[in-house]
Amino acid sequence: MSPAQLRTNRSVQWLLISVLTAIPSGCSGNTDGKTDGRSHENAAPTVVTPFAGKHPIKAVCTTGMVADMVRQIGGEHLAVDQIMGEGIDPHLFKATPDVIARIHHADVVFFSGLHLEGRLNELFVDRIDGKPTVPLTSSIPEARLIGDGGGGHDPHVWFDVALWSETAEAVRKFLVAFDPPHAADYEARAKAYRAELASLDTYCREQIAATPPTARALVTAHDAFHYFGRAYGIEVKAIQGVSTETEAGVREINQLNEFIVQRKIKAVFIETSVNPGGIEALVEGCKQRGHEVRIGGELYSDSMGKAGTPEGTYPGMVRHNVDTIVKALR
Amino acid sequence: MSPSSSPRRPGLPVALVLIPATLIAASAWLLPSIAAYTSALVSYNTIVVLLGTTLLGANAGLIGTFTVLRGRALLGDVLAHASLPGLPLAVLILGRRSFGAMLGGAFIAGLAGVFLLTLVRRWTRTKDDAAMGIIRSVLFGLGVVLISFVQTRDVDGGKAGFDSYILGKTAGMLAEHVRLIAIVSLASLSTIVLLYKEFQLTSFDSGFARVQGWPALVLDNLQMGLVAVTTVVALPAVGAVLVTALLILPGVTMRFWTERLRTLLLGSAVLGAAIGAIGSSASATFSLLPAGPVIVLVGVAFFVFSLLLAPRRGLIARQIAQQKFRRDRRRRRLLATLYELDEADGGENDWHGVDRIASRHAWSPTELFQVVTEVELEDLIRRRDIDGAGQLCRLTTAGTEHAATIVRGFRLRDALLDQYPDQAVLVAAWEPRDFDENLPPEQLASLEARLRADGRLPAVPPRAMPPADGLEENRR
Amino acid sequence: MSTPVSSTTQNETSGTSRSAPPILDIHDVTVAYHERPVLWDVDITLTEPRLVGIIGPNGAGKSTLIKAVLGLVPLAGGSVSIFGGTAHSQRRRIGYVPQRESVDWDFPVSVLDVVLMGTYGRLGWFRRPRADDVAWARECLASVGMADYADRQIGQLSGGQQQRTFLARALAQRADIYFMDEPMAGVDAATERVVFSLLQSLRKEGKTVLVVHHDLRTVPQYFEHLLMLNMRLTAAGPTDSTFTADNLRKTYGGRLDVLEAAADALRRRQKSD
Amino acid sequence: MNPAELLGPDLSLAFWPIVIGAIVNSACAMLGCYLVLRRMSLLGDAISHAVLPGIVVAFFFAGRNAFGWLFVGAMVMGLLTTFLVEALRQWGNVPEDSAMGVVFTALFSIGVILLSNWARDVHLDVSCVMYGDMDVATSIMTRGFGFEYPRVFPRMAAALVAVVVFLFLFRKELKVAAFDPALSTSMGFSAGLLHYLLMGMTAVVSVSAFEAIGSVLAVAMLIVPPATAQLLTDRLRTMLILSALVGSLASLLGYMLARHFAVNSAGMMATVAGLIYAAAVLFAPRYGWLARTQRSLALSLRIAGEDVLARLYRNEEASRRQASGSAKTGDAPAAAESIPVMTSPWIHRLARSRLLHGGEVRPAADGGLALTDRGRQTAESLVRSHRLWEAYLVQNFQLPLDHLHEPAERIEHFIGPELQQQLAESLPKTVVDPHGRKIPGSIPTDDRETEPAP
Repeated sequence: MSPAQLRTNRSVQWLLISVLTAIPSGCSGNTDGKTDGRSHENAAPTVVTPFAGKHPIKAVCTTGMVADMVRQIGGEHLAVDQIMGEGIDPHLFKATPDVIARIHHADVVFFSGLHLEGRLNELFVDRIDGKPTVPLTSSIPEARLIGDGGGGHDPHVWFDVALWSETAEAVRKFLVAFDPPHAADYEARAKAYRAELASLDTYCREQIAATPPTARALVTAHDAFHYFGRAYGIEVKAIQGVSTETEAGVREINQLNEFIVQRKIKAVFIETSVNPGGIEALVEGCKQRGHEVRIGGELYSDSMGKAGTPEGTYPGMVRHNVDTIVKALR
Repeated sequence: MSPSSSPRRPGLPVALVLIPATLIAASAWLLPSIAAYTSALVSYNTIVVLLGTTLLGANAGLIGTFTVLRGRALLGDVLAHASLPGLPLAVLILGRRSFGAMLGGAFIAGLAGVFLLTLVRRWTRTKDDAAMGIIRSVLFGLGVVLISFVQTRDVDGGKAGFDSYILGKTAGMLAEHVRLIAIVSLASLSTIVLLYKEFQLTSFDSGFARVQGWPALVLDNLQMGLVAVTTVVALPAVGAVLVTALLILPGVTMRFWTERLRTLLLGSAVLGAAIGAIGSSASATFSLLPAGPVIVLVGVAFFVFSLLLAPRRGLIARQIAQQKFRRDRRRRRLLATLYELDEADGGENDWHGVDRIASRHAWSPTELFQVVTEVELEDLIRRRDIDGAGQLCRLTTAGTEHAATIVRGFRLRDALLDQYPDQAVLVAAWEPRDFDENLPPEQLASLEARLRADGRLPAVPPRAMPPADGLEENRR
Repeated sequence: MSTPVSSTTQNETSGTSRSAPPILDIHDVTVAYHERPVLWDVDITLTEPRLVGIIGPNGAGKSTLIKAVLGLVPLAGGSVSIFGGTAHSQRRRIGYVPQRESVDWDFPVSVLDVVLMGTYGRLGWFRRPRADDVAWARECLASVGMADYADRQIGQLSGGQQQRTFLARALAQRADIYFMDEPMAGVDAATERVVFSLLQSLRKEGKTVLVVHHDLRTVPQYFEHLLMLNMRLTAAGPTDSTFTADNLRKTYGGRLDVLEAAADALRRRQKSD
Repeated sequence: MNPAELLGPDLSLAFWPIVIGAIVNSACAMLGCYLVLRRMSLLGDAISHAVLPGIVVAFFFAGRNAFGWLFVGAMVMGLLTTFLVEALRQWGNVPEDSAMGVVFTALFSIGVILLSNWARDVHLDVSCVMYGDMDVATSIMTRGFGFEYPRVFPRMAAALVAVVVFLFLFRKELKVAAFDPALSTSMGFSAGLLHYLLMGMTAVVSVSAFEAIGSVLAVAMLIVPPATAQLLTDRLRTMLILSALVGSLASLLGYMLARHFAVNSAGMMATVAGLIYAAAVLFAPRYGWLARTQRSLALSLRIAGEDVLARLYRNEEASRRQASGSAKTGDAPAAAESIPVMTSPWIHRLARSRLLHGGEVRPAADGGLALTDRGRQTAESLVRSHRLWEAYLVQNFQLPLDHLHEPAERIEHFIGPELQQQLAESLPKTVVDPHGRKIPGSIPTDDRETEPAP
């Protein structure tokens, strides 16, 4: 390899490297070229072509909460197919070919939005085959969302029942436009379900209010209950951040111990679908300081209970969570 | 570095190591009382994490040393990934998610990984690192498949987040974890103390070991088994990354400081414990410092410190040694040249131009200045500036004697190489006075006779043996 | 094509009764790596202690033969018996000097540690070397002229010194039969002299030593018995009758350089006796 | 128009995952060959951990959906990892795997600390942001140049092209650098630069592969196909091609199985790659376990058969001699002992039936066997080799008579016609073997393929 040849090779080398680095940064997740006139990433489709296929409409829903909402409003006109079953954490959901097939063949996809479903979110937002996809959280005014100090919104909206009932509006509006013949049905069912959620909201507010104010604090492993705390006036503390990669320091555990012992909080809580992540350590820590705190029970955070059980429905799940918390903290 | 092997009373080293270790491990059971006693100063959780990471650090440091020496440093990471399929399998078999079952599943999958690794090493030509890579990625892939399979089955107690479920967070360590780690630490410590010579031999020269009748493969598997046990037990407590780090960092770091396996093992255990202790206490004092990662970074800090500053094997020490070697060579060259110039002028000392010498040896001005000042300080030469540019220098009487021995050494070496060319390897690194010590007397006499015959043997007074050159230590 | 040759000349066997098992009996040994035969039908029997040189061109299977005898390499056929038993059963009486490249010389052990490894065979499980083992190891080190290097890390030694360390380790094994894989390859003259004198003293103590050797010039001077190997045993027997130009040609084929070296060795031998 | 539609409704969904899988797998598999050869197989694993800090930093400066920046952040970390590992290896002479371990645990820990400090309340799930999932990534479609294709397709195709061009352009230098870095430096180009280029390329391709198919599969593809190819060939060029083939096969089989069992396809592809490796271990043509046992079985069968033929020939010869009154007892009956491979009774029964089937023997009146003409011809050439070899031994090695038979018995199976020819030429005038028996003169046109003399 004579030096001359080496030089040419070297120039080729730099050409190669630059080509390779240029490619990735070129195309990022853009939303242009969408057919349904979506303004920004989490917006609902504004241009909806009425459904012409055979009823019931095949509707794919991601999480249990979304599926429950769509079932309540869609009724028998929709065949709901829930891809994230009971106890599955949307962040760590492992897609499979048949899930993709179900999404592909569905007439409409309802998903929670605000990046709760991870990469699937991109799949729904960037669809180009004309099939409508409806992010439920699109109907919630941005002002009422928590977060976006730069890192995006907290997607766990369903912990605030009033806020979550707003999403019924997104479903209703879409279904009325998508399936005009049954518009009246959808209007009626939406109104009834929102009423039920309103009464559920007051129920939660009353129950939480009944707990002793000093001990009114919800301590969990993951920081997913902000909406719950804000909605029902209960202080929310967590050991580590939202994402499973974050990790707590020993000092945070000690501070939480201090908090629990001083405020005499009687119970801390673990979540069904995620790693206990240090909650047991808190219990042991407090016990050593003479303060008996116990695990108040398992809360449903990112997923609902087993289908067919009361906790398998959204109201059932919320009621379970509230009752567990109130019973443990009283 | 370590004192020469002291008379070996077998009992002493074993006792020295086992007794304190049992005390530390026993403390895992005394946790409640310790906490009660010290709860005023430090919180219970801090003590748990402190004790847990110290024990784990010591244990991982100890067995990690062998994996580092055997070129299997990433075995911990490989086994951590290989144990993933054990989790969903345990839940599938049991029907519900239970922590104990998952730990058992992970353990069996880890051991299966070790078994497959030995199989691949024995029956195929795939090298160790590729074999580990295959086990890691195929078993991890299988784990992901099983997890996505379990997702569709109705298993109560939640089904997702397996991979995060087994990967514990150090700050959330429980007394139960510490007890588990203590048991494993004691087991591996006593294995290594008992089988020290067996592990030393099989790691160093497995062919020789097999000829002596030792089951090299069994001992090898035992070593890997210890790593598997430690990894799987530590996973729920601290997670895969911290285990991998604690298996590698102490061993690699201590390797900079010692040349003895015994000191290396002891040092790695102590360093591992120290890393764990410092890391967890740092996480306890400063805010938002996750325990696991902090411990890793403390370990890395030790590593970087040793990489740079360790004597002899450290980067800087080696640079200094090289510089010193080059400087000494220049010093000897200068004295020898001055001596030979005097010899050419009929033997008495007179002034010689410094630049001529420099150009003869192609030294840069700074190198020249450095060596001339150094030699002048040793009162071996005198320097005089002449009004024009340049300087003259002359050997002092002490300088002449010193130079004589150096030149004699050079010439003896040249004579020796003429007669026995194949001696070159050994003789190349000899210092001038080595010829007197190491050469058989009759050979020395014949060489001197030959030099005296053509008048090139410098007259060296017996007492003027030059101070031992600094390079005694690493003479190759 | 095996030519079973007993090293004892005809008259010797008639003298001693054949009660004692042969020191080394290699019968029909065949070794193949991935279908490439490396050793084919080698038959060697040693009944008397001998200083045996194993010579042959590169790739002739010299060190494979030793590894096969010691059980480090699987046999495709044939059998080996040392002092009548298997290599494993006789392991206490077998000394082994492997090739230098087979070891990582950056391993954190001192010269004394390496020599001590020779005593591990007799120590058995768990027991640590005791004071007398250390003394014996130091004695072995002294006999190879490495006494004052005992505490030095093995990476800091020259090639010759490393070889002497391996030699001292084999001595420490207190064996009756030694297998040495090119102990004199790439070492300085002083080390070669030490190795040779060691072989002589071992032979005087009635030990058997098999040495893989490559330098034909020193063959007649060093060894009393020869095995000439080129995938099969081309010749075997006392050096005087075996180290012939004809055998060498058969073993090394037509390669000139080797024959030159052999020729001048022959000339030197004729000059001396 | 989406090319997948051509396959019809149900297969259309399978088209892109398999195609993209094949593309990315082969890119990683080909690069992986050099990693495996340079004993740095676990570099992919190290990079998959080390990219975390890059992503966290990029995330906070560029926000969520500026995906390109997250990719650049990850790639910078990948390159930094390879550089640090190399630096530790050269200047700190730390062994490669320890260096990788130290570097990736350190970088990952820095990532977690940053994440835990900045991102306590932010919803950034690294595992889904960076490590894409095969099934999802390949179904995010976009439209361009008139037809629809997954968004990752152009990037992955470019990566594959870059890898192929790079490996082709530097095939000589890479080959030398992989096997003998010292030699390559002496040949005028610095192995160091090439090594960094290779590592840099690996970092870039693996990071882009993480995003497309997830780190699980990418890391597997950097190791398993190359290791499989290494079992099947010794030449680097074929190893590269085979490795890419194994990668693509894993993609195809893996996806089909994943579809069938409704499991994650990336994980299944990695598992299938493992199974292909296991299959290679068992069935590889040269080094495979099965091939070895099969070959030694065939060898012993042939030898047993030829021994039978030789014995029959000698019996005929003896009976002919008795008839002509000059019986000679020298030729001891051929011992059944054959080359020490697999000698057992069922081998002989099998061999005998093969001979019968092959028409070289026919059942004789007394229940035994008798030579057919073809059998006699083979036997004759066999005995000829035997006796020629014995003559050769006597001429060259002055061996006592009783030492001749056994070695010749073994060698006869391996003497092909040319060697027989040479033997005959080297023994011009001998027509009778050392035992005085006639060497069958005619050199049959032997159909046995030439057997390499041992």
